[in-house]
Amino acid sequence: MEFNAVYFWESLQSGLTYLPRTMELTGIPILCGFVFGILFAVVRVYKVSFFSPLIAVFVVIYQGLPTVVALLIFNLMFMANFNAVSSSLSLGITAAQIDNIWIGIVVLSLQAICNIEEAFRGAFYSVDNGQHAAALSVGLTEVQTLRRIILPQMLPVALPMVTNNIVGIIKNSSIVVAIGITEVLAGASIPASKTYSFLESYIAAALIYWVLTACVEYTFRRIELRGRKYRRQLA
Amino acid sequence: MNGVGEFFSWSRFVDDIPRLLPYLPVTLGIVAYAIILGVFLGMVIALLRIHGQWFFQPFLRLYISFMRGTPMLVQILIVFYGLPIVLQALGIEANRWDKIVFVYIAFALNEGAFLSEIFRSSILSVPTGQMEAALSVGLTRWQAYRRIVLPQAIRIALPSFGTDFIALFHGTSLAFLIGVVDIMGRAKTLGASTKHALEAYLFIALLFIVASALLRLLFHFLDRKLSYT
Amino acid sequence: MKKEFLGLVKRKQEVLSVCILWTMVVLAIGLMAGCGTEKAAENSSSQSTAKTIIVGTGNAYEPYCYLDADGNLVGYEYEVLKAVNELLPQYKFKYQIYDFSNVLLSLDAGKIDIGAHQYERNDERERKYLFGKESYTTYTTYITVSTANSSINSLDDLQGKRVMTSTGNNTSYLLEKYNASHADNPIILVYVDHSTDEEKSAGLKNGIWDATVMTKRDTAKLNRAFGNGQDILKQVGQPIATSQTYFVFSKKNTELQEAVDGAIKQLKESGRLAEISREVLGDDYTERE
Amino acid sequence: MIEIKDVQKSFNGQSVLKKVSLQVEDGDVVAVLGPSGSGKTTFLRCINFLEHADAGELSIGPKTVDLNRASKREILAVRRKTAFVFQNYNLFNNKTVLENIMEGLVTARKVPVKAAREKAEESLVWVGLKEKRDAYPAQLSGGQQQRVGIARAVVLEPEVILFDEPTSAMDPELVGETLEVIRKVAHRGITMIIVTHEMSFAREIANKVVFMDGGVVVEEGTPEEIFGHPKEERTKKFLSRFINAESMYYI
Repeated sequence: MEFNAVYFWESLQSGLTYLPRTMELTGIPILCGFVFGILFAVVRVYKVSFFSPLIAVFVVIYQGLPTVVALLIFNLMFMANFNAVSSSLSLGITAAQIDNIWIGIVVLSLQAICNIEEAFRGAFYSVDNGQHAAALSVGLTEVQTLRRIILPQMLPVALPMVTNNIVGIIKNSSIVVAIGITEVLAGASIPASKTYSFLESYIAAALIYWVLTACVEYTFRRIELRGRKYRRQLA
Repeated sequence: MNGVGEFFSWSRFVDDIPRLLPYLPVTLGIVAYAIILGVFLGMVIALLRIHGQWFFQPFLRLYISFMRGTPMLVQILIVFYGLPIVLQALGIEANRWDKIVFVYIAFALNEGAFLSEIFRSSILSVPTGQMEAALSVGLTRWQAYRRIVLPQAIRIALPSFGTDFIALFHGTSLAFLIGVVDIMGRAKTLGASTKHALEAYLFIALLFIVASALLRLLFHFLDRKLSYT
Repeated sequence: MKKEFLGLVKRKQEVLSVCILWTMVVLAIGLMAGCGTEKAAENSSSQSTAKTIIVGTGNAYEPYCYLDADGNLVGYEYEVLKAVNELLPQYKFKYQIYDFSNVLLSLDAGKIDIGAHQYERNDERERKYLFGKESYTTYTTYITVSTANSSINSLDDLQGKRVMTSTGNNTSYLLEKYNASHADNPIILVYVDHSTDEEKSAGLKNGIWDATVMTKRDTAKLNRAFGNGQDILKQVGQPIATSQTYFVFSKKNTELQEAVDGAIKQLKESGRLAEISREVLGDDYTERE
Repeated sequence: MIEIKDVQKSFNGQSVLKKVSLQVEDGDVVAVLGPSGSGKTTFLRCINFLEHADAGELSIGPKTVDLNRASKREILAVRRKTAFVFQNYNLFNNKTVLENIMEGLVTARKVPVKAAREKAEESLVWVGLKEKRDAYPAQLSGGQQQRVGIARAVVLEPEVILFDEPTSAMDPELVGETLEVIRKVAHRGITMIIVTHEMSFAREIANKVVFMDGGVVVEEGTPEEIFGHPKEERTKKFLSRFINAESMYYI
């Protein structure tokens, strides 16, 4: 077995054509993660009754679940039950009309929400208690305090963890091959199903992911540095 | 015809448990090898990153970046097929090694990269005064590291190490994709022979959730126990 | 008391570090041993003149190669190879289980000597691997759809429809070839590499996929398992492919291939192969369907 | 006798020490004074190789080492003859008070654990912290931490103890107890070099005072000479500012 550059190039091209799918598989979860993650973090920090413990339990359970297992279970449930549920709710959609990429998106979104919620909650607690009291003392409302004082201070703390989470989501998106969604990894191995040049395919896929995650890390480091500069100027 | 009845039954769930549990040691074995070799490798890399010659640095950074930036699944596959080629060049015939050995190596290499970053940042966060004080009472640099700096660094690294440990534990569930029969692989093969995988997957889900919660508790306990403030 | 305790703590630290050291040593030795076993086995058996042959097969394709309730490798492939090995005392077969997509790759990488996973011949494969000359199963595949589906009756009806298959299998090869000549309205191929039987039947029944391609006996297997006495899947039209399955070897290993072929021939002549098929597969699928 | 000759050190091209020399007789208590940035801390750190000097020589007893080109073994040998008391204490955070004091004895000097523990306990009585023996540094006040730091240095029975502004990181009300312990060390006849801002303390305890400014020794002499009749203009200016501040402090 030796490395074949032609096969590698083919795999790289094939993998790249599926890049939009990987983007879809990571972009939507990251978006959901930010929206609901921050919302849930606020709910937990302010100990909103009923919802707060509910979210806490959900996070512990869902974070305990490996992605593969979640995917396999969700997929099976979807295949077996979606039509029955859909017809009982008379939604008028059948399972066939839904691209199974959505199962991957749902699984990864829930994961992103849990991770980002935890990251932001940790960052919330890192902001000095006095900041909250001081903001209220000058007459800001609770919401104003959160938006104008707490959030700007916690963002720089949360950012490195959020970067890690985003990189994690990008990498995890490759696991959806287990339920037959074609994205970069599966895409890169398509030429290999004919030529049996899987090693070249895997290396090509690794390269695409590597560049993708490196870009994300670079971008966020720039944002982080800018944020820090801004903070120093303030201080 | 109800979908749920067809695909899930409690009796099968109960039947599956004794068939799955004997494969838990395979999963734990991967975790054990990865953690022990990973801690060793991570420590060496962290020390090299801090004290090593400049020409090491780009290679180490590249290695860490690759391990952190590419999916574990791809890394397993690359080690499985790529490592024998590399070793062949060194005159070692690795092709006939057991699959599980490659899984150990893949996870250890990955863990080494992640842990090296955790160790590095925690070593750097031990105040330099600690090293200086140790040198001033006559300890050698190595003694100072071993007795003063590292114990404090380990203490600082503990929470991140806990998170990483749980992630590793979850990561092992990918080994089945190359046909290793760990507990996940067993669930899949059970699915093939009994035609019902859902019950097995659910049991594994439950097992992982409980184990993760216990691990979290354990690290929380350790964190409090080892505190010297 | 306190002094004793402090001493103990000191000693404990030392004990701990010694323990860690030894664990590492033991693990390292274990790892080496793990790597070495295959070789060692090879050496010792070569002394008793039996050469170790590594067979790569699957673990989740019932009834051909799968793990039974106790986790042992069983199935048709295994039974046939066992019978073959009995006729070839110069070899000692050992089994490694892989995911289907990794079997041929492992043969390519030199990790195994024989690939056994119901392999059919095709041009691409023959370019890269050495196929046995004696088949040991017939493998006639049909388009398989949900019993509720009446619109699909032939290969051409599949145009624009979603067909479930997996990477690297012969069905994919044939359908890709079909698509190459019908580029205007190709069959949509959905590659699912790690699907379980549950997924297959649920996916077809609920219309996630419009069709797949499999043998009659596989269809019957799914109907038995999930149909509650009724058929949920049916097969339509002419066979997509009527072929045989062979063991696969690496290109240079003609000696092993000839030996195995000879043994299969003997098994066929003695009627033993048909017997195994009836025992494991439920009928004689060795010559025709 | 300890002799330090022509120590030079620069950071990023900026010269911090320009040929600083010092002679210390056995039993001497040397106070090093000077404005911040005068290089006195760097000088002290160079003696213990905590800072790598660009040039200079150090003799402790008959043995002389090059401060720039000392081998690892020579550095270790020097460190084992000296002890250092830090401005910010630097107690080992992961070790109890007793373990802090025992560390150098057991690990560096290879004193048997039992003997080391006895010595450490003795020194704890001596600095008045017997009841804190199993506490961790984080549980102590600054003054208490520094007293442990001093005990840690004293038990090693070094040829010289180097004090780097031992009280400057402390709350004012804790300074007294710490100086009291240093005074006790001095009365034992141990050779000491103290970098400090406590003028009246320096005057009381030292038998030799060195005034440094701008990386050079401006003036040295007995406390009477330096505090009573300083010759150099820079010394006078510095002292007058401090004496005023200190006397005000005592009002």
